[in-house]
Amino acid sequence: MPQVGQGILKGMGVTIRHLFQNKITRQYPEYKRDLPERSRGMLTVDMDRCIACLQCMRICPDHCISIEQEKRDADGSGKAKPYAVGFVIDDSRCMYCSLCVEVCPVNCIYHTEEFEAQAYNRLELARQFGERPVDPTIDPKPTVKKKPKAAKQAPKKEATA
Amino acid sequence: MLSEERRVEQQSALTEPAAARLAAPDVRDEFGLETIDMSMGPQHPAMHGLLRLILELDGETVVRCDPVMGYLHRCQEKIAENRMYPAVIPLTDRLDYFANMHNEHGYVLAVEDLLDVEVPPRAEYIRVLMSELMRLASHIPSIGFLMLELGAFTPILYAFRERERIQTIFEAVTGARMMFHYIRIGGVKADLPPDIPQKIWDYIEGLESRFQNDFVDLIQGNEIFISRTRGVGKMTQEKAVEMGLTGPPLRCTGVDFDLRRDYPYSIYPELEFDVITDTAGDVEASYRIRIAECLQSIRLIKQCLEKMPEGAVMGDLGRRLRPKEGDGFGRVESPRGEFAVHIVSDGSDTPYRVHYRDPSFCNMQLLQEVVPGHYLPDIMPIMGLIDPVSGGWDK
Amino acid sequence: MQTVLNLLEAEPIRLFVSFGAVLFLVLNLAAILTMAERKASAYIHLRYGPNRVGPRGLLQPAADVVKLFTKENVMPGRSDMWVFLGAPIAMFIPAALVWMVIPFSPDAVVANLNVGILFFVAITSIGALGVVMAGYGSRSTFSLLGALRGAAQIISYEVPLILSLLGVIMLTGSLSLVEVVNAQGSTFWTWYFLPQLPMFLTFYIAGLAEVKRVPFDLPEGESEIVGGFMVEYSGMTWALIQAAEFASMGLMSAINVTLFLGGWQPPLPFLDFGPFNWVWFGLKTALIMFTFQWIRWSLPRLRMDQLMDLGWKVLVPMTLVWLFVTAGAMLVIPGN
Amino acid sequence: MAVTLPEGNLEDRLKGYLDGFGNRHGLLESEIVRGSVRIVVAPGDVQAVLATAKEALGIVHLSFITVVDRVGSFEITYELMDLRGGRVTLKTTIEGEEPVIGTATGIYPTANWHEREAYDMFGVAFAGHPDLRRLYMWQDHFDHHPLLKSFEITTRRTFEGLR
Repeated sequence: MPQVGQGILKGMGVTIRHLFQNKITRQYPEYKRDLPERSRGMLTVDMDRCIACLQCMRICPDHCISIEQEKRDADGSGKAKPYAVGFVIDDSRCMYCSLCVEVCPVNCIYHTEEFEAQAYNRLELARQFGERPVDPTIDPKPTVKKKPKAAKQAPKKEATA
Repeated sequence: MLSEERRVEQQSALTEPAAARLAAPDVRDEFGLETIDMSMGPQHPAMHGLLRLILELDGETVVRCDPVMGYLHRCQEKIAENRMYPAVIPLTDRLDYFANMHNEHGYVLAVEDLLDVEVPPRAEYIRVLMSELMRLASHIPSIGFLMLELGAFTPILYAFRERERIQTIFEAVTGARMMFHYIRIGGVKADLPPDIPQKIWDYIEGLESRFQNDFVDLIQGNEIFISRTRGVGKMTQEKAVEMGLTGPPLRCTGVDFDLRRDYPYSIYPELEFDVITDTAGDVEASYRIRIAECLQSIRLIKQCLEKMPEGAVMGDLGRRLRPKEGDGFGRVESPRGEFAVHIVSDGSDTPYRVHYRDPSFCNMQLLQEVVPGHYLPDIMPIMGLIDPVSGGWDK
Repeated sequence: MQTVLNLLEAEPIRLFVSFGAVLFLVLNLAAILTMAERKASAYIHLRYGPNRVGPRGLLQPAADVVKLFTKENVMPGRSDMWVFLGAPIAMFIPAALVWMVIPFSPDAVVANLNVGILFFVAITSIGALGVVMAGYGSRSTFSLLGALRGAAQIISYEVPLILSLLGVIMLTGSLSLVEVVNAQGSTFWTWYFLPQLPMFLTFYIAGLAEVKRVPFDLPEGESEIVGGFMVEYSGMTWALIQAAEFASMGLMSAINVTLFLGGWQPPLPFLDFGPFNWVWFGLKTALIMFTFQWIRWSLPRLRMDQLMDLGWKVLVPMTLVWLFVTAGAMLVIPGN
Repeated sequence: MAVTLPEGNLEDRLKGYLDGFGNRHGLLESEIVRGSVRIVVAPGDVQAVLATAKEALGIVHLSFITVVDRVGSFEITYELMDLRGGRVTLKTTIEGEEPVIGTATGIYPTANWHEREAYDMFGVAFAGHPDLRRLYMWQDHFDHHPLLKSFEITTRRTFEGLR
């Protein structure tokens, strides 16, 4: 019988001790923590370096990057090379997995420390980088899958999931 | 695709017992009293994620419990069929969002099983280090959730304070707080930052005493906690094995099974740790197991930090992954049990079929079996025993 | 000036004015206690709590009231409208009414009934009616279960609550709360919580159960029945239920103080503040209310069967035994 | 009461499993690859082989059931574990667009939800299953089985109505 209540009192001792401890809350909008070096924020593109290789567009699991490409002699070498006239990153779809950053051969797409994206319309979250805007609602061509045994006779079904 | 007539035929023929039960008239006892039907969830505030339980109550006693799932179903397996092998890893993060590292590890092990790639030892150590930190970050809040379900609000906030600190470490290492995308095919994304081992060490040193002060003292001897959990959700070893349980729900009945020891992967054979078992098989036992496993994780993290070799963290891979045809299996001990991945490859750069075996999904079958006969408030501690995660069972 | 005071002394006017004052106090108490609850919980959780409205967040209750007044009062379809809307009133009025007999200081008592304790017991029981009305009127399974639990719990815990009062009544020989306080004397060792310790603990626990606080908040039980009887309420009706809960919590603390902790009496004779002795009453009540909150943020919740076990198998026998002990002691020890 | 788990050398145990299956049933293929027994049987034999595994050989744990749509046929994989290092991969192939196979719930009760999931995602019917309802998808008004290869997903952007 003397043990009854001991555990409860011990637990209440824990809570009363915490009552007088220092608070650990950080008041967010006033106080901003230093982000670590590797922190993955919103993406940005250095269009001067982009060679329009479309690697990032292909690897992106969410198809959030759309690039409009055309052949143009941009550096004056007299040879027409691929050039990204339109480049859109749709932040409403991006999941910050950093695959595009790793795959880029010229390191022109990279993460910033910016992470507070907000808009009243999802279309506003699509950020344009090129000289010509790209429609973010049109899907970039998904990666073509080579199916060895692919035989699609069944009618097309609409995805719901 | 089944034809319409065939589907109807199947459903009527194969689900006869279920249909008969559903069509049965309301049963009244000798006083002419009916049972109450109640739908708990999916927007129930205390439910773990999006789960709906169709309950039949006789007063406060549960007569029937029928879980309905699919409210968070994203068809991850179908999406994975259309992604290249490396691009599936960030999606596995979204499966069991309290054990992201384990999901990545399991998937990566399955791909490496197909590829026969050599993983550098330093990368293996970092993987285990991160997995064990993740286990801490999952077990501590799950203790808090159990207390939240019993009506005590305070432990969950102490638990999330600890999780927050672990997440800060993860952020410095991987760049993200929850969706890490850190463990890669053939190694890990990047080496640890130079100051991180010391930070982890400092954190772990402080954690042991905080663990005793904040959780064990607050919860362990509490009479109300004991009376609410002892004997609740009681199951036998046979039942647990039959229902295919793994992880703490299996170990709390006394079955000595841990994938880290019995199906060794990564560098676990080189490390020392104990597999914790308990014989009671109730909610309190699972709580004790989680507490003890946290201490084992601390032990493993210390060993990893001490033994960590130098060297590269990424194996040699081709630019485009095209594994050979066949089956690849990967299984890891996630905080909830056995997380297994089965990949069927057809030789192209996307998987032909990916199947996830999630511990939350399999352990949840227990609900149908164990809940009937308990009181309504006991459902929540039993959920705390299983500790399912919505992203896990719904894939 | 004197005429005004004399006018206030005149009987019907005094009653109305003092009743208005008490009602004002009760409504404010609800707001203050909401704030105190949030701050206490935040500090236990290592948070700051509300700290945006006013200095250190002290104007938060005002903002809450404005919000609650402007919110739409949503009524579930096919609910029983009069029962649904009457329930908060049926819960609030008893809680506010009993404050009438609480002696704040020797003179500051609205109605010095000679059956004050009986009045308290009778009126608090009506609160169960409000719970049942709320649960029945909402037409929801969760509410109904909450109401059934609430009714069972409140009625069961009336028994140990009343039994634990009997010891005090026997020692005092009076049912008047003013008499009870006067009998306790102005030294803290003569207060009744020492000779009547088991009764005090029983009264405290049963009081917790009566006002539906953790660990006895089964009628609300937010982890299984999501708020129980008040799950369908919103806006001002919800605010009224909350006010009733906090008023009855304050009331239970005040009764605790009056019966066992010496009411307005100072703990030691030289701390007697004369007409300002209500400060002692306020301090003691605040202390008891804080322990209520402290318990709430430390303990999990009991289950229905365990709750009944505690009430009928532990508290009732304990009070009965102590009743006989008290009676025997009164026979043996002369002069009491 | 207590569940006994197998002991002893893993290699010997795997060989024992292989022989145990081979002596009792007609196996289409059988081999030991990377620490696991891999056997292929005809769809009609699956229940018998699973019963052998559970009762005669003491392999207590059914890890998962994977169905693979091979366009025209379905490949079903049962992954069994003895909880002490031994793994058995049991494979079978059902021809046809409307596959039916015997249920494993009588032998391994945990197969209940795995089979419901397979039924939901592929339309594979498990004869004798006690409660074969859809697990994830809607019970009514949804006649598709999403993981079939004939079910195409279109990665259409979800901006309709916003423009």
